[in-house]
Amino acid sequence: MKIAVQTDDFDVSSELKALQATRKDIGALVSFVGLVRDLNLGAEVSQLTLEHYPELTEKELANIVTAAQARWDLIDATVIHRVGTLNPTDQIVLVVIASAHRGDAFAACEFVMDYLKTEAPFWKKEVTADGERWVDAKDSDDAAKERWS
Amino acid sequence: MKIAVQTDDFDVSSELKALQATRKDIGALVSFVGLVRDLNLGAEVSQLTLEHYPELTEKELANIVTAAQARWDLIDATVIHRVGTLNPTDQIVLVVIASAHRGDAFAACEFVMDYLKTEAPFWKKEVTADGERWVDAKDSDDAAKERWS
Amino acid sequence: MKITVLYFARLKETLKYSTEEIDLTEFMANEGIKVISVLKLKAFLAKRGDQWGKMLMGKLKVRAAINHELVDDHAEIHNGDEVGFFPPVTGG
Amino acid sequence: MKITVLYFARLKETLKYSTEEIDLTEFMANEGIKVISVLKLKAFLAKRGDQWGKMLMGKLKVRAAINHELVDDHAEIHNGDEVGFFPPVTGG
Repeated sequence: MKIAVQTDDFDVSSELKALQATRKDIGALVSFVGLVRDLNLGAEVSQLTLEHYPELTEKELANIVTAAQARWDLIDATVIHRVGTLNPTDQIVLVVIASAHRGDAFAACEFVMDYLKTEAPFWKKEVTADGERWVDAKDSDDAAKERWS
Repeated sequence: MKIAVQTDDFDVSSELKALQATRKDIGALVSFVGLVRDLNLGAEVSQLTLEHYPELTEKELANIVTAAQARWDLIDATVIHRVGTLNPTDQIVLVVIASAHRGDAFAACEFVMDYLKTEAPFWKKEVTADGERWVDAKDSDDAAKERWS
Repeated sequence: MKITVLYFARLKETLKYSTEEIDLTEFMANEGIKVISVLKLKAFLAKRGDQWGKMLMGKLKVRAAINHELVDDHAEIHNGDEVGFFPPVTGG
Repeated sequence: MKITVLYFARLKETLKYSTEEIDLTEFMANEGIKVISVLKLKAFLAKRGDQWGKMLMGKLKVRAAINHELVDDHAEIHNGDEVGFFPPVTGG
Protein backbone atom coordinates (compact mmCIF):
# COMPACT_ATOMS: atom_id res chain seq x y z
CA MET A 1 0.00 0.00 0.00
CA LYS A 2 1.29 3.45 -0.90
CA ILE A 3 -0.28 6.47 0.76
CA ALA A 4 1.09 9.93 0.07
CA VAL A 5 0.00 13.48 0.81
CA GLN A 6 2.13 15.90 -1.15
CA THR A 7 2.29 19.28 -2.85
CA ASP A 8 3.98 17.79 -5.93
CA ASP A 9 2.05 16.57 -8.93
CA PHE A 10 1.96 12.84 -9.71
CA ASP A 11 2.30 10.81 -12.89
CA VAL A 12 -0.37 8.15 -13.31
CA SER A 13 1.69 5.86 -15.57
CA SER A 14 4.60 5.85 -13.11
CA GLU A 15 2.28 4.98 -10.25
CA LEU A 16 0.71 2.14 -12.25
CA LYS A 17 4.14 0.77 -13.13
CA ALA A 18 5.29 0.98 -9.50
CA LEU A 19 2.25 -1.03 -8.41
CA GLN A 20 2.95 -3.64 -11.07
CA ALA A 21 6.67 -3.89 -10.41
CA THR A 22 6.60 -6.91 -8.12
CA ARG A 23 3.45 -8.74 -9.18
CA LYS A 24 2.53 -10.75 -12.25
CA ASP A 25 -0.96 -11.73 -11.14
CA ILE A 26 -2.61 -8.33 -11.55
CA GLY A 27 -5.39 -8.51 -14.15
CA ALA A 28 -7.12 -5.20 -13.44
CA LEU A 29 -5.95 -1.72 -12.52
CA VAL A 30 -8.73 0.75 -11.83
CA SER A 31 -7.67 4.36 -11.34
CA PHE A 32 -9.47 7.49 -10.30
CA VAL A 33 -7.96 10.90 -10.97
CA GLY A 34 -9.72 13.94 -9.52
CA LEU A 35 -9.13 17.25 -11.27
CA VAL A 36 -9.75 20.90 -10.39
CA ARG A 37 -12.74 22.08 -12.43
CA ASP A 38 -12.92 25.64 -13.71
CA LEU A 39 -16.51 25.91 -12.53
CA ASN A 40 -18.13 25.03 -9.20
CA LEU A 41 -21.68 25.88 -8.11
CA GLY A 42 -22.01 28.32 -10.97
CA ALA A 43 -18.90 30.35 -10.24
CA GLU A 44 -15.65 30.37 -12.15
CA VAL A 45 -12.82 29.01 -10.06
CA SER A 46 -9.41 30.53 -10.72
CA GLN A 47 -7.55 28.77 -7.94
CA LEU A 48 -7.96 26.22 -5.18
CA THR A 49 -6.12 25.80 -1.90
CA LEU A 50 -6.14 22.45 -0.14
CA GLU A 51 -5.54 22.33 3.58
CA HIS A 52 -5.26 19.14 5.63
CA TYR A 53 -4.60 17.75 9.11
CA PRO A 54 -1.15 16.30 8.51
CA GLU A 55 -0.86 13.60 11.19
CA LEU A 56 -4.42 12.43 10.65
CA THR A 57 -4.61 12.42 6.86
CA GLU A 58 -2.28 9.59 5.91
CA LYS A 59 -3.54 7.51 8.81
CA GLU A 60 -7.15 7.96 7.74
CA LEU A 61 -6.37 7.21 4.09
CA ALA A 62 -4.63 4.01 5.17
CA ASN A 63 -7.67 3.08 7.28
CA ILE A 64 -9.91 3.50 4.25
CA VAL A 65 -7.70 1.32 2.04
CA THR A 66 -7.49 -1.30 4.80
CA ALA A 67 -11.28 -1.38 4.98
CA ALA A 68 -11.42 -1.89 1.20
CA GLN A 69 -8.87 -4.70 1.42
CA ALA A 70 -10.99 -6.43 4.05
CA ARG A 71 -14.03 -6.22 1.81
CA TRP A 72 -12.64 -7.14 -1.62
CA ASP A 73 -9.89 -9.34 -2.99
CA LEU A 74 -7.20 -6.77 -3.74
CA ILE A 75 -3.53 -7.09 -4.59
CA ASP A 76 -2.34 -3.57 -3.86
CA ALA A 77 -3.42 0.07 -3.79
CA THR A 78 -2.02 3.57 -4.15
CA VAL A 79 -3.56 6.78 -2.85
CA ILE A 80 -1.95 10.16 -3.52
CA HIS A 81 -3.62 13.40 -2.46
CA ARG A 82 -2.17 16.81 -3.17
CA VAL A 83 -2.31 19.79 -0.84
CA GLY A 84 -1.42 23.45 -1.32
CA THR A 85 -2.39 25.71 -4.19
CA LEU A 86 -3.85 24.21 -7.36
CA ASN A 87 -5.25 25.59 -10.60
CA PRO A 88 -8.07 24.42 -12.90
CA THR A 89 -7.20 21.16 -14.71
CA ASP A 90 -4.57 20.30 -12.05
CA GLN A 91 -4.65 16.78 -10.67
CA ILE A 92 -5.85 16.65 -7.03
CA VAL A 93 -6.11 13.00 -6.12
CA LEU A 94 -5.16 9.57 -7.44
CA VAL A 95 -6.57 6.25 -6.27
CA VAL A 96 -5.33 3.09 -7.97
CA ILE A 97 -6.57 -0.38 -7.07
CA ALA A 98 -4.80 -3.49 -8.35
CA SER A 99 -6.69 -6.77 -8.35
CA ALA A 100 -6.82 -10.07 -10.19
CA HIS A 101 -10.30 -9.25 -11.49
CA ARG A 102 -12.02 -6.04 -12.53
CA GLY A 103 -15.16 -6.31 -10.37
CA ASP A 104 -13.19 -6.08 -7.13
CA ALA A 105 -11.00 -3.27 -8.46
CA PHE A 106 -13.92 -1.12 -9.63
CA ALA A 107 -15.87 -1.52 -6.39
CA ALA A 108 -12.85 -0.90 -4.16
CA CYS A 109 -11.74 2.19 -6.09
CA GLU A 110 -15.19 3.78 -5.86
CA PHE A 111 -15.44 2.80 -2.16
CA VAL A 112 -12.08 4.44 -1.40
CA MET A 113 -13.13 7.63 -3.20
CA ASP A 114 -16.52 7.75 -1.46
CA TYR A 115 -14.86 7.39 1.95
CA LEU A 116 -12.00 9.73 1.11
CA LYS A 117 -14.55 12.40 0.18
CA THR A 118 -16.35 12.12 3.51
CA GLU A 119 -13.70 10.94 6.01
CA ALA A 120 -10.25 12.16 5.01
CA PRO A 121 -9.40 15.53 6.61
CA PHE A 122 -8.87 17.75 3.57
CA TRP A 123 -10.54 21.10 3.01
CA LYS A 124 -10.84 23.07 -0.20
CA LYS A 125 -10.91 26.84 -0.46
CA GLU A 126 -11.77 28.30 -3.83
CA VAL A 127 -10.78 31.62 -5.33
CA THR A 128 -13.57 33.04 -7.51
CA ALA A 129 -14.32 36.49 -8.93
CA ASP A 130 -16.27 37.18 -5.69
CA GLY A 131 -13.28 36.35 -3.52
CA GLU A 132 -12.30 33.32 -1.50
CA ARG A 133 -14.76 30.76 -0.15
CA TRP A 134 -14.51 27.48 1.71
CA VAL A 135 -16.13 24.67 -0.24
CA ASP A 136 -19.15 23.17 1.54
CA ALA A 137 -19.43 19.44 2.04
CA LYS A 138 -22.03 17.86 -0.26
CA ASP A 139 -24.96 15.72 0.86
CA SER A 140 -24.48 13.67 -2.32
CA ASP A 141 -21.07 12.59 -1.01
CA ASP A 142 -22.61 11.40 2.25
CA ALA A 143 -25.23 9.54 0.24
CA ALA A 144 -22.52 7.93 -1.91
CA LYS A 145 -20.76 6.67 1.23
CA GLU A 146 -23.99 5.36 2.75
CA ARG A 147 -24.41 2.95 -0.17
CA TRP A 148 -21.56 0.86 1.21
CA SER A 149 -22.99 0.35 4.69
CA MET B 1 -14.22 9.86 -28.43
CA LYS B 2 -11.02 8.00 -29.25
CA ILE B 3 -11.22 4.35 -30.25
CA ALA B 4 -8.08 2.49 -31.25
CA VAL B 5 -7.16 -1.11 -31.93
CA GLN B 6 -3.42 -1.45 -32.19
CA THR B 7 -0.41 -3.72 -31.68
CA ASP B 8 1.56 -0.93 -29.97
CA ASP B 9 1.54 -0.39 -26.23
CA PHE B 10 -0.13 2.71 -24.79
CA ASP B 11 0.83 5.19 -22.09
CA VAL B 12 -1.96 5.92 -19.61
CA SER B 13 -0.71 9.38 -18.60
CA SER B 14 -0.48 10.50 -22.24
CA GLU B 15 -4.01 9.30 -22.90
CA LEU B 16 -5.33 11.13 -19.82
CA LYS B 17 -3.58 14.32 -20.90
CA ALA B 18 -4.96 14.03 -24.43
CA LEU B 19 -8.49 13.71 -23.05
CA GLN B 20 -7.96 16.76 -20.86
CA ALA B 21 -6.33 18.91 -23.51
CA THR B 22 -9.42 20.80 -24.61
CA ARG B 23 -11.65 20.72 -21.53
CA LYS B 24 -11.47 22.47 -18.18
CA ASP B 25 -14.70 21.06 -16.76
CA ILE B 26 -13.52 17.50 -16.18
CA GLY B 27 -13.68 16.64 -12.49
CA ALA B 28 -13.25 12.88 -12.70
CA LEU B 29 -11.18 10.54 -14.83
CA VAL B 30 -11.81 6.86 -14.23
CA SER B 31 -9.47 4.46 -16.01
CA PHE B 32 -9.37 0.73 -16.41
CA VAL B 33 -6.20 -1.02 -17.50
CA GLY B 34 -6.39 -4.75 -18.21
CA LEU B 35 -3.15 -6.71 -17.93
CA VAL B 36 -1.98 -10.18 -19.00
CA ARG B 37 -1.83 -12.35 -15.88
CA ASP B 38 0.82 -15.06 -15.54
CA LEU B 39 -1.80 -17.55 -14.38
CA ASN B 40 -5.20 -18.44 -15.82
CA LEU B 41 -7.42 -21.35 -14.74
CA GLY B 42 -4.54 -22.91 -12.84
CA ALA B 43 -2.05 -22.92 -15.71
CA GLU B 44 0.96 -20.70 -16.14
CA VAL B 45 0.59 -18.47 -19.16
CA SER B 46 3.81 -17.64 -20.98
CA GLN B 47 2.25 -15.77 -23.89
CA LEU B 48 -1.07 -14.53 -25.24
CA THR B 49 -2.20 -13.85 -28.80
CA LEU B 50 -5.13 -11.54 -29.44
CA GLU B 51 -7.07 -11.90 -32.66
CA HIS B 52 -9.92 -9.62 -33.74
CA TYR B 53 -12.39 -8.88 -36.55
CA PRO B 54 -10.85 -5.65 -37.82
CA GLU B 55 -13.81 -3.90 -39.48
CA LEU B 56 -16.17 -4.84 -36.69
CA THR B 57 -14.02 -4.14 -33.64
CA GLU B 58 -13.70 -0.38 -33.70
CA LYS B 59 -17.32 -0.02 -34.74
CA GLU B 60 -18.51 -2.19 -31.87
CA LEU B 61 -16.29 -0.36 -29.35
CA ALA B 62 -17.73 2.95 -30.56
CA ASN B 63 -21.26 1.54 -30.18
CA ILE B 64 -20.51 0.59 -26.58
CA VAL B 65 -19.13 4.04 -25.74
CA THR B 66 -22.12 5.68 -27.43
CA ALA B 67 -24.46 3.57 -25.29
CA ALA B 68 -22.58 4.71 -22.18
CA GLN B 69 -22.81 8.35 -23.27
CA ALA B 70 -26.57 8.00 -23.68
CA ARG B 71 -26.87 6.59 -20.18
CA TRP B 72 -24.56 8.85 -18.16
CA ASP B 73 -23.37 12.42 -18.27
CA LEU B 74 -19.93 12.03 -19.83
CA ILE B 75 -17.50 14.52 -21.29
CA ASP B 76 -15.28 12.22 -23.31
CA ALA B 77 -13.90 8.69 -23.50
CA THR B 78 -10.92 6.74 -24.79
CA VAL B 79 -10.79 3.03 -25.55
CA ILE B 80 -7.58 1.36 -26.70
CA HIS B 81 -7.35 -2.39 -27.22
CA ARG B 82 -4.19 -4.16 -28.24
CA VAL B 83 -3.99 -7.12 -30.62
CA GLY B 84 -1.13 -9.44 -31.54
CA THR B 85 1.28 -11.20 -29.22
CA LEU B 86 1.48 -10.15 -25.57
CA ASN B 87 3.37 -11.37 -22.50
CA PRO B 88 2.46 -11.51 -18.79
CA THR B 89 2.22 -8.03 -17.22
CA ASP B 90 1.67 -6.43 -20.66
CA GLN B 91 -1.18 -3.96 -20.95
CA ILE B 92 -4.10 -5.30 -23.03
CA VAL B 93 -6.84 -2.70 -22.81
CA LEU B 94 -7.43 0.85 -21.63
CA VAL B 95 -10.79 2.49 -21.00
CA VAL B 96 -10.83 6.08 -19.75
CA ILE B 97 -14.02 7.97 -18.98
CA ALA B 98 -13.97 11.72 -18.38
CA SER B 99 -16.89 13.30 -16.57
CA ALA B 100 -17.72 16.26 -14.36
CA HIS B 101 -18.49 13.92 -11.45
CA ARG B 102 -17.09 10.60 -10.30
CA GLY B 103 -20.32 8.62 -10.05
CA ASP B 104 -20.98 8.83 -13.79
CA ALA B 105 -17.35 8.09 -14.65
CA PHE B 106 -17.15 4.98 -12.46
CA ALA B 107 -20.43 3.53 -13.72
CA ALA B 108 -19.67 4.25 -17.38
CA CYS B 109 -16.15 2.80 -17.20
CA GLU B 110 -17.39 -0.44 -15.66
CA PHE B 111 -20.27 -0.57 -18.17
CA VAL B 112 -17.89 -0.18 -21.11
CA MET B 113 -15.62 -2.94 -19.76
CA ASP B 114 -18.54 -5.30 -19.12
CA TYR B 115 -19.83 -4.81 -22.68
CA LEU B 116 -16.36 -4.90 -24.22
CA LYS B 117 -15.78 -8.28 -22.54
CA THR B 118 -18.97 -9.76 -24.00
CA GLU B 119 -19.59 -7.87 -27.26
CA ALA B 120 -16.33 -6.70 -28.82
CA PRO B 121 -14.91 -9.25 -31.28
CA PHE B 122 -11.54 -10.09 -29.70
CA TRP B 123 -10.30 -13.60 -28.98
CA LYS B 124 -7.45 -14.68 -26.74
CA LYS B 125 -5.24 -17.69 -27.29
CA GLU B 126 -2.90 -18.62 -24.47
CA VAL B 127 0.41 -20.44 -24.61
CA THR B 128 0.89 -22.66 -21.55
CA ALA B 129 3.23 -25.56 -20.74
CA ASP B 130 0.57 -27.88 -22.23
CA GLY B 131 0.53 -26.00 -25.53
CA GLU B 132 -1.78 -23.44 -27.04
CA ARG B 133 -5.44 -23.05 -26.09
CA TRP B 134 -8.24 -20.67 -26.98
CA VAL B 135 -9.59 -18.91 -23.90
CA ASP B 136 -13.21 -19.77 -23.16
CA ALA B 137 -15.76 -17.04 -22.58
CA LYS B 138 -16.78 -16.75 -18.92
CA ASP B 139 -20.32 -16.92 -17.60
CA SER B 140 -19.31 -14.34 -14.99
CA ASP B 141 -18.73 -11.83 -17.80
CA ASP B 142 -22.22 -12.42 -19.16
CA ALA B 143 -23.59 -11.97 -15.64
CA ALA B 144 -21.64 -8.71 -15.26
CA LYS B 145 -23.18 -7.38 -18.46
CA GLU B 146 -26.69 -8.46 -17.44
CA ARG B 147 -26.53 -6.15 -14.41
CA TRP B 148 -26.89 -3.17 -16.73
CA SER B 149 -30.07 -4.30 -18.48
CA MET C 1 -26.63 -15.02 -54.86
CA LYS C 2 -23.00 -14.74 -53.85
CA ILE C 3 -21.71 -13.86 -50.40
CA THR C 4 -18.38 -13.73 -48.58
CA VAL C 5 -18.04 -15.68 -45.35
CA LEU C 6 -15.34 -15.03 -42.75
CA TYR C 7 -14.38 -17.30 -39.85
CA PHE C 8 -12.53 -16.24 -36.73
CA ALA C 9 -10.51 -17.66 -33.85
CA ARG C 10 -11.41 -21.25 -32.93
CA LEU C 11 -13.70 -21.55 -35.97
CA LYS C 12 -11.00 -20.44 -38.38
CA GLU C 13 -8.52 -22.85 -36.88
CA THR C 14 -10.82 -25.87 -36.76
CA LEU C 15 -12.48 -25.33 -40.15
CA LYS C 16 -9.20 -24.31 -41.72
CA TYR C 17 -10.90 -21.45 -43.51
CA SER C 18 -10.49 -17.76 -42.82
CA THR C 19 -12.59 -16.55 -45.73
CA GLU C 20 -14.48 -17.96 -48.69
CA GLU C 21 -16.85 -16.88 -51.45
CA ILE C 22 -20.06 -18.90 -51.52
CA ASP C 23 -22.63 -19.08 -54.30
CA LEU C 24 -25.97 -19.92 -52.72
CA THR C 25 -28.05 -19.76 -55.92
CA GLU C 26 -28.39 -23.52 -56.35
CA PHE C 27 -28.99 -24.22 -52.66
CA MET C 28 -31.70 -21.58 -52.45
CA ALA C 29 -33.38 -22.86 -55.64
CA ASN C 30 -33.35 -26.43 -54.28
CA GLU C 31 -34.77 -25.27 -50.96
CA GLY C 32 -37.33 -23.12 -52.74
CA ILE C 33 -36.38 -20.02 -50.71
CA LYS C 34 -35.91 -16.45 -51.89
CA VAL C 35 -34.23 -15.12 -48.75
CA ILE C 36 -31.71 -16.82 -46.52
CA SER C 37 -31.27 -16.29 -42.80
CA VAL C 38 -28.09 -16.64 -40.74
CA LEU C 39 -29.50 -19.85 -39.26
CA LYS C 40 -30.19 -21.28 -42.74
CA LEU C 41 -26.64 -20.43 -43.83
CA LYS C 42 -25.30 -22.20 -40.72
CA ALA C 43 -27.37 -25.27 -41.62
CA PHE C 44 -26.01 -25.14 -45.19
CA LEU C 45 -22.43 -25.01 -43.93
CA ALA C 46 -23.03 -27.65 -41.25
CA LYS C 47 -23.82 -30.19 -43.99
CA ARG C 48 -20.21 -30.07 -45.15
CA GLY C 49 -19.31 -32.59 -42.49
CA ASP C 50 -18.36 -33.36 -38.95
CA GLN C 51 -16.31 -30.34 -37.84
CA TRP C 52 -18.62 -27.94 -39.67
CA GLY C 53 -21.70 -29.23 -37.89
CA LYS C 54 -19.93 -29.32 -34.56
CA MET C 55 -18.59 -25.79 -34.89
CA LEU C 56 -21.63 -24.06 -36.37
CA MET C 57 -24.58 -25.98 -34.93
CA GLY C 58 -23.00 -27.47 -31.79
CA LYS C 59 -22.80 -26.23 -28.24
CA LEU C 60 -20.36 -23.42 -29.11
CA LYS C 61 -22.55 -20.34 -29.20
CA VAL C 62 -21.46 -19.05 -32.60
CA ARG C 63 -22.21 -15.40 -33.21
CA ALA C 64 -22.60 -13.70 -36.55
CA ALA C 65 -22.16 -10.29 -38.12
CA ILE C 66 -23.50 -9.09 -41.46
CA ASN C 67 -21.52 -6.28 -43.06
CA HIS C 68 -19.89 -5.56 -39.68
CA GLU C 69 -23.08 -5.38 -37.67
CA LEU C 70 -23.75 -7.95 -34.95
CA VAL C 71 -26.90 -9.90 -35.84
CA ASP C 72 -28.87 -12.85 -34.52
CA ASP C 73 -29.83 -16.11 -36.25
CA HIS C 74 -32.96 -14.61 -37.80
CA ALA C 75 -31.17 -11.85 -39.72
CA GLU C 76 -31.48 -11.98 -43.51
CA ILE C 77 -28.47 -12.21 -45.77
CA HIS C 78 -28.46 -10.44 -49.13
CA ASN C 79 -26.43 -10.71 -52.32
CA GLY C 80 -22.91 -9.36 -51.85
CA ASP C 81 -23.04 -9.39 -48.04
CA GLU C 82 -20.07 -10.18 -45.85
CA VAL C 83 -21.03 -12.65 -43.14
CA GLY C 84 -18.63 -13.23 -40.24
CA PHE C 85 -18.90 -16.21 -37.90
CA PHE C 86 -17.09 -16.29 -34.57
CA PRO C 87 -17.10 -17.91 -31.14
CA PRO C 88 -17.99 -16.03 -27.94
CA VAL C 89 -15.59 -13.13 -27.50
CA THR C 90 -12.79 -13.11 -24.91
CA GLY C 91 -11.13 -9.71 -25.18
CA GLY C 92 -10.45 -7.11 -22.53
CA MET D 1 -5.38 18.54 33.09
CA LYS D 2 -3.72 20.11 30.06
CA ILE D 3 -4.53 19.41 26.45
CA THR D 4 -3.61 20.78 23.03
CA VAL D 5 -6.43 21.86 20.72
CA LEU D 6 -6.06 22.30 16.97
CA TYR D 7 -8.50 24.06 14.62
CA PHE D 8 -8.70 23.58 10.88
CA ALA D 9 -10.04 25.26 7.75
CA ARG D 10 -13.13 27.44 8.35
CA LEU D 11 -12.80 27.01 12.11
CA LYS D 12 -9.20 28.14 12.15
CA GLU D 13 -10.01 31.16 10.02
CA THR D 14 -13.11 32.26 11.93
CA LEU D 15 -11.74 31.60 15.43
CA LYS D 16 -8.33 32.97 14.46
CA TYR D 17 -6.65 30.10 16.27
CA SER D 18 -4.78 27.23 14.71
CA THR D 19 -3.55 25.70 17.96
CA GLU D 20 -3.65 26.37 21.68
CA GLU D 21 -2.78 24.77 24.99
CA ILE D 22 -5.72 24.61 27.38
CA ASP D 23 -5.64 23.89 31.13
CA LEU D 24 -8.98 22.34 32.06
CA THR D 25 -8.21 21.74 35.75
CA GLU D 26 -10.25 24.64 37.09
CA PHE D 27 -13.18 24.07 34.69
CA MET D 28 -13.39 20.40 35.62
CA ALA D 29 -13.18 21.14 39.34
CA ASN D 30 -15.96 23.74 39.04
CA GLU D 31 -18.11 21.32 37.08
CA GLY D 32 -17.32 18.54 39.51
CA ILE D 33 -16.23 16.18 36.72
CA LYS D 34 -13.24 13.83 36.60
CA VAL D 35 -13.42 13.04 32.87
CA ILE D 36 -14.25 15.34 30.01
CA SER D 37 -15.91 14.38 26.75
CA VAL D 38 -15.51 16.02 23.35
CA LEU D 39 -19.00 17.49 23.72
CA LYS D 40 -18.11 18.98 27.11
CA LEU D 41 -14.96 20.51 25.66
CA LYS D 42 -17.01 22.01 22.83
CA ALA D 43 -19.40 23.52 25.42
CA PHE D 44 -16.44 24.92 27.34
CA LEU D 45 -15.04 26.56 24.21
CA ALA D 46 -18.47 27.76 23.04
CA LYS D 47 -18.71 29.94 26.18
CA ARG D 48 -15.86 32.10 24.91
CA GLY D 49 -18.33 34.07 22.81
CA ASP D 50 -20.33 34.47 19.68
CA GLN D 51 -18.12 32.96 16.98
CA TRP D 52 -17.01 30.14 19.27
CA GLY D 53 -20.56 29.07 19.99
CA LYS D 54 -21.58 29.42 16.37
CA MET D 55 -18.64 27.43 15.10
CA LEU D 56 -18.53 24.64 17.67
CA MET D 57 -22.16 24.22 18.72
CA GLY D 58 -23.96 25.63 15.66
CA LYS D 59 -25.25 24.05 12.51
CA LEU D 60 -21.78 23.32 11.16
CA LYS D 61 -21.25 19.64 11.90
CA VAL D 62 -17.86 19.96 13.59
CA ARG D 63 -15.91 16.74 13.74
CA ALA D 64 -13.19 15.85 16.21
CA ALA D 65 -10.09 13.71 16.42
CA ILE D 66 -8.19 12.70 19.57
CA ASN D 67 -4.54 11.89 19.04
CA HIS D 68 -5.20 11.52 15.30
CA GLU D 69 -8.12 9.14 15.59
CA LEU D 70 -11.56 10.28 14.43
CA VAL D 71 -13.94 10.26 17.40
CA ASP D 72 -17.52 11.24 18.17
CA ASP D 73 -18.88 13.66 20.79
CA HIS D 74 -18.91 11.03 23.53
CA ALA D 75 -15.19 10.23 23.35
CA GLU D 76 -13.20 10.97 26.51
CA ILE D 77 -10.24 13.32 26.52
CA HIS D 78 -7.25 12.60 28.74
CA ASN D 79 -4.35 14.63 30.06
CA GLY D 80 -1.85 15.44 27.33
CA ASP D 81 -4.20 14.59 24.45
CA GLU D 82 -4.21 16.42 21.16
CA VAL D 83 -7.76 17.30 20.14
CA GLY D 84 -8.43 18.48 16.60
CA PHE D 85 -11.67 20.22 15.57
CA PHE D 86 -12.63 20.60 11.94
CA PRO D 87 -15.61 21.18 9.64
CA PRO D 88 -16.97 18.50 7.29
CA VAL D 89 -14.21 17.44 4.92
CA THR D 90 -14.12 18.44 1.25
CA GLY D 91 -11.10 16.71 -0.27
CA GLY D 92 -10.83 14.44 -3.29
